[in-house]
Amino acid sequence: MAVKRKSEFRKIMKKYWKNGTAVLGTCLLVFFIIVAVFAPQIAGVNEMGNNYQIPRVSWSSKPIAPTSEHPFGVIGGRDIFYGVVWGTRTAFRLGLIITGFSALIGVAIGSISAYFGGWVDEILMRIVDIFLSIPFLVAAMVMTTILGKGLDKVIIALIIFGWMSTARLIRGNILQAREEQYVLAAKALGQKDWKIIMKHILPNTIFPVVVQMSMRIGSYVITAAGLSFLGVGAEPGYADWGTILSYSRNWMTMLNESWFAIVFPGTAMVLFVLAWNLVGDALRDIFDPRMRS
Amino acid sequence: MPLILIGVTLIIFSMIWALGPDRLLASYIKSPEALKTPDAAERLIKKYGLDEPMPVQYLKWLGNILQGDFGYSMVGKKGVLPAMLERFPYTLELTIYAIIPVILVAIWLGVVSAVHQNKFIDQFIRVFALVGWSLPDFVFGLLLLLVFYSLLGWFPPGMVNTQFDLIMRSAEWNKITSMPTIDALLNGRFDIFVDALRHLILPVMTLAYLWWAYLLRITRSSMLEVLRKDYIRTARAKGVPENIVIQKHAKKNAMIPVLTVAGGSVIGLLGGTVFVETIFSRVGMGRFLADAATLLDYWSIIGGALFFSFIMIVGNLVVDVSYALVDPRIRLE
Amino acid sequence: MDSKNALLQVKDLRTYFHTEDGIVKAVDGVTFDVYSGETLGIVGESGCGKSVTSLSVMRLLDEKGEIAGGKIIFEGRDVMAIPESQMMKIRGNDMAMIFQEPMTALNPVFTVGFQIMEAILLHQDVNKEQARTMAIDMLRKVGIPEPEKRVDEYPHELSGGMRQRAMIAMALSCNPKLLFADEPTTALDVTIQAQILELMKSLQEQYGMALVMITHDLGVIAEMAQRVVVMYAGKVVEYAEVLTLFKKPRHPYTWGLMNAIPKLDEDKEVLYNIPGVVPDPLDFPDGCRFNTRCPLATDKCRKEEPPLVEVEENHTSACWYVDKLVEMIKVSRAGEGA
Amino acid sequence: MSKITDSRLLLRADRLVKHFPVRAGVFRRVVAQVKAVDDISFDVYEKETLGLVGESGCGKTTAGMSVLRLYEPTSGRIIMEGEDTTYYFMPALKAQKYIRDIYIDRFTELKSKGGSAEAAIQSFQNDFDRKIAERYFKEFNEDRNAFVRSMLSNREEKRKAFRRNAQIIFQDPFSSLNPRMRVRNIIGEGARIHGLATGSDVLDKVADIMTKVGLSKDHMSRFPHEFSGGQRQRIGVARALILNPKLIVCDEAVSALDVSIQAQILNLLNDLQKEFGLTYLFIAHDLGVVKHVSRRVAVMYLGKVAELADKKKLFDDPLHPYTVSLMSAIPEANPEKKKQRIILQGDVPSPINPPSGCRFHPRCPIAKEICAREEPQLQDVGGGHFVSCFFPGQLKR
Repeated sequence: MAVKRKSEFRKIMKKYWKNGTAVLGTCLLVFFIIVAVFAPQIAGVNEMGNNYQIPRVSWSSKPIAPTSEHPFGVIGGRDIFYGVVWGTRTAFRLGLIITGFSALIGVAIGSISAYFGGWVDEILMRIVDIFLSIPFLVAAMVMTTILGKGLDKVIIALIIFGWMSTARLIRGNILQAREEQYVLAAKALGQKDWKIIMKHILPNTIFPVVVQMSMRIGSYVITAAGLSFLGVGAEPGYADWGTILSYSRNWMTMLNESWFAIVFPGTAMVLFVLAWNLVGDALRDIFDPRMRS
Repeated sequence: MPLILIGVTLIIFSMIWALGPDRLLASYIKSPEALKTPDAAERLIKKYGLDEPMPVQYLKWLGNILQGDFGYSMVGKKGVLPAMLERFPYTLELTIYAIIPVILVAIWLGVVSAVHQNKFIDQFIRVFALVGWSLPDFVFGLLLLLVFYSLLGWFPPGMVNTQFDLIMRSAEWNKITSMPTIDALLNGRFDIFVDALRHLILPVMTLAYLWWAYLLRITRSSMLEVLRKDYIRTARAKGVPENIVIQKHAKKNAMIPVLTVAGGSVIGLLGGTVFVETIFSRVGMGRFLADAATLLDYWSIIGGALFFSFIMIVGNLVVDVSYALVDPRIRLE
Repeated sequence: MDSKNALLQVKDLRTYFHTEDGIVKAVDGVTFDVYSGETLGIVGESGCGKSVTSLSVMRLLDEKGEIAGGKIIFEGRDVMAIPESQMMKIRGNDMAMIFQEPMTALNPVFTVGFQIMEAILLHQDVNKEQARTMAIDMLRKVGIPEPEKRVDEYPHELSGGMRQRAMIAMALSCNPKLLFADEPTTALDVTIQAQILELMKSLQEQYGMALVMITHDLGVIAEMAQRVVVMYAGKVVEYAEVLTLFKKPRHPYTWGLMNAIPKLDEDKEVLYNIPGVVPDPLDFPDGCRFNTRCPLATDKCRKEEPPLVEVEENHTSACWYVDKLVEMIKVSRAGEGA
Repeated sequence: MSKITDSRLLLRADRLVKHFPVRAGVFRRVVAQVKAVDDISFDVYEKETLGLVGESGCGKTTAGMSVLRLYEPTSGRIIMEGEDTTYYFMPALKAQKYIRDIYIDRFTELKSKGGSAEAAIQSFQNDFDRKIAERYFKEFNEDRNAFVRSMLSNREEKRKAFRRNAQIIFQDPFSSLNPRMRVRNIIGEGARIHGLATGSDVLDKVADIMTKVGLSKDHMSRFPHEFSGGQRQRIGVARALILNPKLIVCDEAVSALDVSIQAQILNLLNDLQKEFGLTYLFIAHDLGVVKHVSRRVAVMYLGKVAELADKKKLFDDPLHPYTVSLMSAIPEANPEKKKQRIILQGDVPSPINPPSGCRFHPRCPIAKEICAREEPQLQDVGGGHFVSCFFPGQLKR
């Protein structure tokens, strides 16, 4: 019945742009990219050296409500506006590095598991089960507590405990794709095993991973910020949304005096995560064959 | 399952081991009883096998764990295990109060959303859920605290009022379950029960919000898939009213993936108590972990990790069993 | 036959689906009658609208589908005017349906017995125990061994053939006047198909319901039906009694279809094949919808749509060149005989 | 095995067995075996079509897949053009063991029984085994290692040659083509693998093949979903055909298609067979289709061959009660001929636990006590008409 219709790509794009939430997500994402790229122009630089260190503007730790000079206010002597703007870069860095590496590890382990099968598969999948049995946040907390403070430690901890779901996903997809007739046909043609994987299996299994990745960027940024909030993440004064939020822990009983230290970085974080989730959601609808007519 | 337990302890131990013998020794020495004796260092090195290869150390450590010796907790100022057991009921109480409304509301909304796919109500619920899913729990908690305590003064943080707290610490207070709301009822103090509930509202809302956003999404997509199935058409063809088609024929099938996917993840979200208890100054396992992390109290945090992992493993087992109860195709095996 | 006595009259039915790519006119002007106790066959290839026709009559279309025109009259009542609450009482009670895939048509989380009892409890004034007895009875009637045991089993514990029997038991549990069977044996093996067809025949004799047999298999049609509707691209192209249809097909599509099947009792080197493919339902050709594949097509066929006209008593066909076709059939049969 | 000698033997499946393990429990232990194909033998001659027919679960597809080594057979031999290809796709150690078990050990035993190498060679009835025995005794003077080495040499080339010669067409025109590849790559992939053409020559070859199977070569840059079911099946045919294979296994190649399209593809397969001298192993459940395309037909039931004969003999005079009932069960497109059917009772039993004796006996209308006890062998009842039944021809239509 499928006679020639519009090209698949154009159809997908049309569908994408017709989806209001997808457009909203894309716009938000573009906004954050602009903020990240032009951070020096928007918030200035730290003349003392490291740009990711929020410059001190006051030696008193008392919160200062927003003024024209410090539009988002000051907490712990640090300018929140500077922190939020430069924190965008930190968020992208965290999200992309963690997602990228954990997906890489996940794809590698999942593929090995599915390809070799047998006891290799059995052992790898048990390892996945074991890693999944430690709650993600708790595992990351233990890891960062032991490794010590610093953003790099957070990244390592989240990668170590973040690859499992990708591994499971890709393994399942490969096992499913391996039974497809076009894979058997390629085998019958005499195609080499690794070429079958590269040409026939991975192109048909990688999209769910892409969708999953885009959805996970948000949750990694949240977790990293959470660790900073608990004081086991980035160092104090680092341009990171979670770090700014963690200053409020000292003012917990009078948040009305430090509301700006929650509202501004919090809003940035919500919008950032929302952007990725919206995009991921739209991508999933598009790639999910069941959603197509 | 024993395999997984062993694996978990191995992973956690290898993290401890990464500390190196010096820092390990230093951390052991912090326990007050260790400090009483002069040859503490040698004794500890022997006890934990710090001068021996990793497998031996692991076995010694595991042996201690199995005997209930999780080390000394600086946060709890006592052994790690008793400190945790003392705090666990508070977390359990919070979780139970959060989980019941979550499951009911999330499944109900998920079904509504799926049945009215792409209608206004569906779009509304979806956006609501998506925002919920994007809202970090600690940000949401801080905002709630800001609005309902700092600005409006309605719901204070903590467990109970100071005066009630004193009563609860006193000798005549009967500690039966250690869960304030239940103990209050058992002690016949309705006023304390109400007060404890008042303190629970914000934490429960915070914990619940994230959960139900997640559950709702899974329910919705599972329901959408089921509604396309042939047997739904069969049910309609034999004249089953639409609401029974949805509530009975579709929902029971849709719950199968909800159980497997969501069951495990909800247990995983237990981690959320770390933030909730920290923000609302509640005593509990989550707060225990957070404080331990701040104080670099290794033994407390490792004990906490083991504790949470154990709960997660048991929880997954429960999910597997209930899965078989719902799906007759599994029961057969 | 007088269509006023018909149990079901379908007149110029049009069912459209509103998809993202445009309007799919799945059923576009379909007319037929079903009389009590008879079997009407609806035959055609995939996408011709035969299943949508039955779903339209039962009013079971999904939200994208819409009955855009025509009339459905069941027992003298206009089906489209019946409110949904009333329709529910008709479905399963007066009209029932069985589907192609016995694997997916039964709900996996309920026992077979529960699913049959549900239909009985909905439409008959009996209590649960009576319903259970009736369900067991029904299972016995459809030839399921040990019905007392099977009634408490789940669908996955039954074989494909047994599941289809259970479906039939469910459909017939309320003694409907009209039963739609949508490709009921397509997913089954030949020997099981023979069992099911035999069962349906004997049950029809026993219960006297009218049966609408929807299939792509001319063999099943020849076996089961008394009268046949041939559909192509959402339209009825020929409508006749079964013997007449097979002996004297009067539409080039029917004739092509009959010659395209390899038969057990003849040996042909080359099969007749209808060239080309079924047209895109979003973009049906003007005029006769078969003109793109018809050996007799002329400009007239490409411009004007042929009406369904009576070529002899109780035999209608929608073709401009019935006489040419008759000539062609004569020549080709003579060729085969030589 | 067969007495048809007018054309050369192309493929012999010799006592082919394929069992699938059923695993369960924590340690994925094998708890049962699905005996999908359980000791079947058949020959396929050059330029003929052998039909393999049976109901679902009878093992016909597994047999086809095992012949092509898309499934590794559990045991048995697959001989193609006079070469034992069985060990081509085995891991090296397994292949060595295979050669030792199947050839060297057997030869040694025959020699000690017959007294001399010559006697051992002569004890073989078929040319094929005799030829290998001669090589072993004469060329290699019973040097085991040299013999194994020689057999195992050039396995990569042997594998490639086998893949080129034996191709497959699948049932499902939707899942048999990679949705993310253009048609020119789908069809051209084989030519590239086997170096039949390079660079732009591949496209010329693809265009040529596409025309031959009735596709427009202008469509070679399209993706599979832009074609109809019948056209996609033509793409599948072209993918196999570009290698110029000798044998094509057609696995339910027309079952998923509408009647009118099915006729188109059947005619195409027929034309191509004549033009390229192809040999088909045609697997289908539809007796009418199988009868139309085949020269000889094998009827399978529950992992066994029930009957195998020339098409005319099989359809005019079926001897196995299963064949008779199968033919009787098919509804014919002729309302005047309402025949009395033989309706088999019950379902096909599970291949995990097949019935004892004759596997058909629980459903057989003429089963006797011996049928449950003993397993009938596939025997020639005359003129290459094989049947495995104790009472052949006793069930009449």
